Amino acid sequence: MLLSVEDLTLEAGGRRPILRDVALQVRRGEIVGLVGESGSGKSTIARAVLRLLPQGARVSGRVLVGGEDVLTMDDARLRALRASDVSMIYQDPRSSLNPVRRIGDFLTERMILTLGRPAAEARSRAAELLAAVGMRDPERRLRQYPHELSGGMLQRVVIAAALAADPALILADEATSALDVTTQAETLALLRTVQAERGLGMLFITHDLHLASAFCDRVHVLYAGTVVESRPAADLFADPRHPYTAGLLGCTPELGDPRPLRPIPGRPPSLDDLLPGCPFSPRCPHAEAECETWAPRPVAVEGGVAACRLIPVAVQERSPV
Amino acid sequence: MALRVARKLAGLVATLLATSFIIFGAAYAAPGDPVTFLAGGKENLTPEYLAAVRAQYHLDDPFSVQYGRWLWDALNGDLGRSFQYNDEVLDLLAARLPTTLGLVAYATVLFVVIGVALGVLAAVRGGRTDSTVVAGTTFATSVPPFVAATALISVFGVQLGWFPVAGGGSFTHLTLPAITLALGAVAIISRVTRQAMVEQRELDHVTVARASGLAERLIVVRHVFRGALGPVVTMCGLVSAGMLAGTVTVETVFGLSGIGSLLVGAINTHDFPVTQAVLLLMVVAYITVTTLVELAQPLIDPRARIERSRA
Amino acid sequence: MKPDSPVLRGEPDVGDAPSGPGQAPAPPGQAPAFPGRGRRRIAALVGAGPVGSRLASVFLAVVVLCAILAPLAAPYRPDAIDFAVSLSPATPEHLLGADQSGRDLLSRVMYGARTSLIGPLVLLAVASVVGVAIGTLAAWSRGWVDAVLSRVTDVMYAFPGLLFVVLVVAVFGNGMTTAVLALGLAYAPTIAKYTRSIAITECAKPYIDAYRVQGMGSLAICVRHLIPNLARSLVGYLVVLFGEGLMSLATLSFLGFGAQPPSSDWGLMVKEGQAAIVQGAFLPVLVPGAAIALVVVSFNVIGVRLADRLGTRRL
Amino acid sequence: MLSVHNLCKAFPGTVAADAVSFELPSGGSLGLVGESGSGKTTVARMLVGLVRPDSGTVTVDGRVRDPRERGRAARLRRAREIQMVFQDPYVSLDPRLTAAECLRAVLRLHSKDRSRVPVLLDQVGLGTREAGARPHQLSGGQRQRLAIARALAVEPSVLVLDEAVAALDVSIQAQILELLAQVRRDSGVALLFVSHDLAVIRHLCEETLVLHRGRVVESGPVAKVLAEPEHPYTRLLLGSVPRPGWDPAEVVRLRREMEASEVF
Repeated sequence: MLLSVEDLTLEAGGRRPILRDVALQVRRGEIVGLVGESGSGKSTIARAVLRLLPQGARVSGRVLVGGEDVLTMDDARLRALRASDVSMIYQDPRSSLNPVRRIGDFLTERMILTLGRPAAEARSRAAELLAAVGMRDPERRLRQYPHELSGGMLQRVVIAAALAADPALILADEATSALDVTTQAETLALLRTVQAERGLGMLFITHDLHLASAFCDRVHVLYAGTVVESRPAADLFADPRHPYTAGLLGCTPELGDPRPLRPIPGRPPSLDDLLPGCPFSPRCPHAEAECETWAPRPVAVEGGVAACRLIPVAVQERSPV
Repeated sequence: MALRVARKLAGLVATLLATSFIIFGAAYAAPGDPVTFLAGGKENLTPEYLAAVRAQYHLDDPFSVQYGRWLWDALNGDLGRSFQYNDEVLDLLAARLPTTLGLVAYATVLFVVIGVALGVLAAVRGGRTDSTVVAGTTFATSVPPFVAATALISVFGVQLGWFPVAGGGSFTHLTLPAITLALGAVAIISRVTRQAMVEQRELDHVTVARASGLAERLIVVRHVFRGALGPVVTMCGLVSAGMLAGTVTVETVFGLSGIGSLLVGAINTHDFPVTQAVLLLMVVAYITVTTLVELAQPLIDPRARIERSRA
Repeated sequence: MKPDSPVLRGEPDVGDAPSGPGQAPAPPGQAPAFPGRGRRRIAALVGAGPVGSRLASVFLAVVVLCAILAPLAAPYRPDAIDFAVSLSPATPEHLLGADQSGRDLLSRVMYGARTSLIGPLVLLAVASVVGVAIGTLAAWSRGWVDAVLSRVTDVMYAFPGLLFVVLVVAVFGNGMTTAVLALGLAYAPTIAKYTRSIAITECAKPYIDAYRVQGMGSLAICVRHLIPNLARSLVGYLVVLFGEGLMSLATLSFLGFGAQPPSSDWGLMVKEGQAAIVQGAFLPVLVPGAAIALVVVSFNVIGVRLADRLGTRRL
Repeated sequence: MLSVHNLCKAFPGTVAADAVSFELPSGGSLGLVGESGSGKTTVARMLVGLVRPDSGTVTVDGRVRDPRERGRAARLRRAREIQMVFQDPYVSLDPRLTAAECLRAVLRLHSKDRSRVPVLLDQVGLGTREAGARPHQLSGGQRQRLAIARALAVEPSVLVLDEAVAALDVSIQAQILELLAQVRRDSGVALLFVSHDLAVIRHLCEETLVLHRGRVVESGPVAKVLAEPEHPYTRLLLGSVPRPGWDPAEVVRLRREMEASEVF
């Protein structure tokens, strides 16, 4: 198992935890999607994998990368992990690069300064990487500044940098959301190519359920810091089991014949909304009184788990306490 | 690039012309006849004597002619004669400039080194160090130079006797004035440095660098401080440019004979040629320094290169 | 004391803060706070924290009261000469001592608060009316109006610090009125520049566009909506400028260009007290000097606090 | 009836609109699709008069909109012709005004009955609790509702929505889309919906217009354009929308196809 997040709970000031008992796994060669609306905590999970935690955060649970717990390792090991095992790709490529440094500096910085490679070798490797992500004239690109490149180009540079240290795991945090649709598709094609060629594990974070189900092998749906459903992408899309997943699909417009949208009432909960029971119960069309006190826990469904009290299997399995 | 510099220079010349016009026009518009000052308040001034003085100083010409002549002479290095000292203004300036320049240079070194160091320290260390620096600089900006100067004189000059109280020329003579001059500047620079670094630290690309395993020390040097360099250099330039005007107070308090004290004296004795010359000199110096700083910006921030050429 | 691990410091992410479609910016009021309780305690003591600014407000209130009530509360007339107590140290009769002429320093400082506070007030009133008008006009019209106004402000800027005032004083003669008005004009470009920069940011926000789309006239948008929305930032800035203005006026008086004897303006008091230092008497300088410094510190502390609260930046 | 004829606008270095023409019947709905740099926002801003076109005309109900026509009456009349809802509800509302004050200001400006405030709020699904709230106390969806109410207060003939749901969460986006459809049914206002999202346009609009680098490359009924796209760019755009079994590599091929077609 490449990445294994176990019972990750993270609190930082708000009335409810940012993450509650999150569990997810990423295997080698697998793309795992993480879908949620704003405030669901999806970016926090990715950052937790690199131990980039919000200030004053209280964390429990484990985040294992290659079997080692990121949350407890010493600083030197953590730096080594960040430098060579895990790479992150962020939403906005323009703010990911230092505007006053050249593309070449950005690409070689990690190789020279943290991995200790000779400068010349790092530079030729950087050029190779740029060529690998489909950029023409890499030598010239190395000398350019970020503002001289378009957003799509920059995201390619960021992907090249992510590959610089031959990582095993890539965290893509809304990596294509800031791009135009056509650029997004091309960037995704590139991501999938490099992922498949190198057998990388990838945690793909997005707010777009359609995108996740089209691009990922498995998808976790996150709501208010809780994983509400976790299934293979195709299953999730064809037959959502959690009311929130169904709601998301029901309210997303599609290209085909227009069907009436069924908006989810209310709004995504903020960190100050106290949610003692199932977090989705206030917006759930099927909610019953008991849902408001039922602490969500994963219930086995076809191909994965869903955290809903009303799933029939769950009702049967529940022990009469 | 060349076009940018040319345009910049044109703007510079325009600003200089405008300021020289104000400086000259102000003296011209001053109430009272300069002749009475020129004549030194003598009794029983004969009309012939007044006419002679007028002719000598070309006071009967129209304003534009007077301004044109003054400007032309100034460009040729002739700043006129002082009413008060009856010397060439240029000689007066030449004699006093070294003191002032020494003072400004001394103070600049002090405030750049100490100010940047304090700012970096506050931003990097945080906690107690930070709050101490912030509190100290808040206080330092609140003490007017003449009060600070008086305090320094009474403590280090009179009480401890470490430094000479008045007079000028030597390095030790300049120490207390330079400290006074640098005090407020240190506060400004350290604040700007701290603020810029704190802002840079919040930027995404710093997190990206951190997430790529770069050591914290390298992040501070390569990203945080490098990013903060632009505002810091700009501010250092502006402050040191403004410092020439600050010498007016400091030189007066410490009794240094530089161009600042020359200006105060000239104003109090209605010595217009000297007033005009010193003001012009200060404005020229200010504009030159600020322009240099602005031209240096693209070297620090590559984005400025295209933004400027578009503008 | 071990500082917070750098890794854990300064991550602004609460929830999924930085994202595009479907994501909301963090609500205002969640300014990134600095970690460390020690820092906050010290900051509170020395001035950056709320306790400091409260202390500063109380102090300023006392100073203003002193200025208003000076004729009732001051133990002596400010110009009552008594050579018998020349350079007296602090005594029960003269709580803060007396100057060379034996004038009571406490009384002089209390009376001096009047000129020293009203001066900057008038100055700022002049400067902010001119500056805000010019700055808003430049930001609103852009184009050649902006270019011309910016050039004019640049020229004014080229007279650094006090030079413009010095020039005006050189022309129109010494005196508090001249100094205040001249300094007011000298500050106008600074305020104009600041107003312009924040007004440009504000004008770029679509709610201003929305008013235009609704058919509202430019003047109405500027006066009724744009400037009120700038007010918060401007006030914080003006509070700090008040301190600076007070210092500049005191400096002018000190140089002999501002208030003239027998005024008990604080700057003038320092000038007159200077000679006493050589005789070993510090009170004539210390009292007005400290008064200036404390008042200015108070304004700065409040200004910094306001700026922190409103999230505005100084230029 | 909105009629746009030959709108052109060039900015230094780019052409934002190149002879853009279209018509929107009263009570109709038109979707303007394009990516960043396609000029769709510029077109929207030219319609409401925030950007002055280099050439071309905008006509509403037979009357040409002339931004040079000054004076209060002309301004207000233009406002009643076309209103606009902006992309980001976090900055498109005056932070100083409560929801009710915001609407009252518009009604006063247009000398309309101020007692309509609760009606307008109700129309967009806001209650009395929200009426007294300032923008920062409202959620993103509520702000966008208020922005819509503000535009409707003027009772315009045409409502331009510039990426009006792009900044919202998916579940909120659906609510706003439903609201817009309902508003159109109830008030008969024509909608011009500017978006990068084909699916949203498919849902809300009858007609569509595809913009690419300032040019209209394709137009027609939404269902037809999406089902049988003729221009290679429309095909590329359609191919880029993620769906089950989608292969992003296909998009690269479509892009090449489009670039090839552009050569000729």
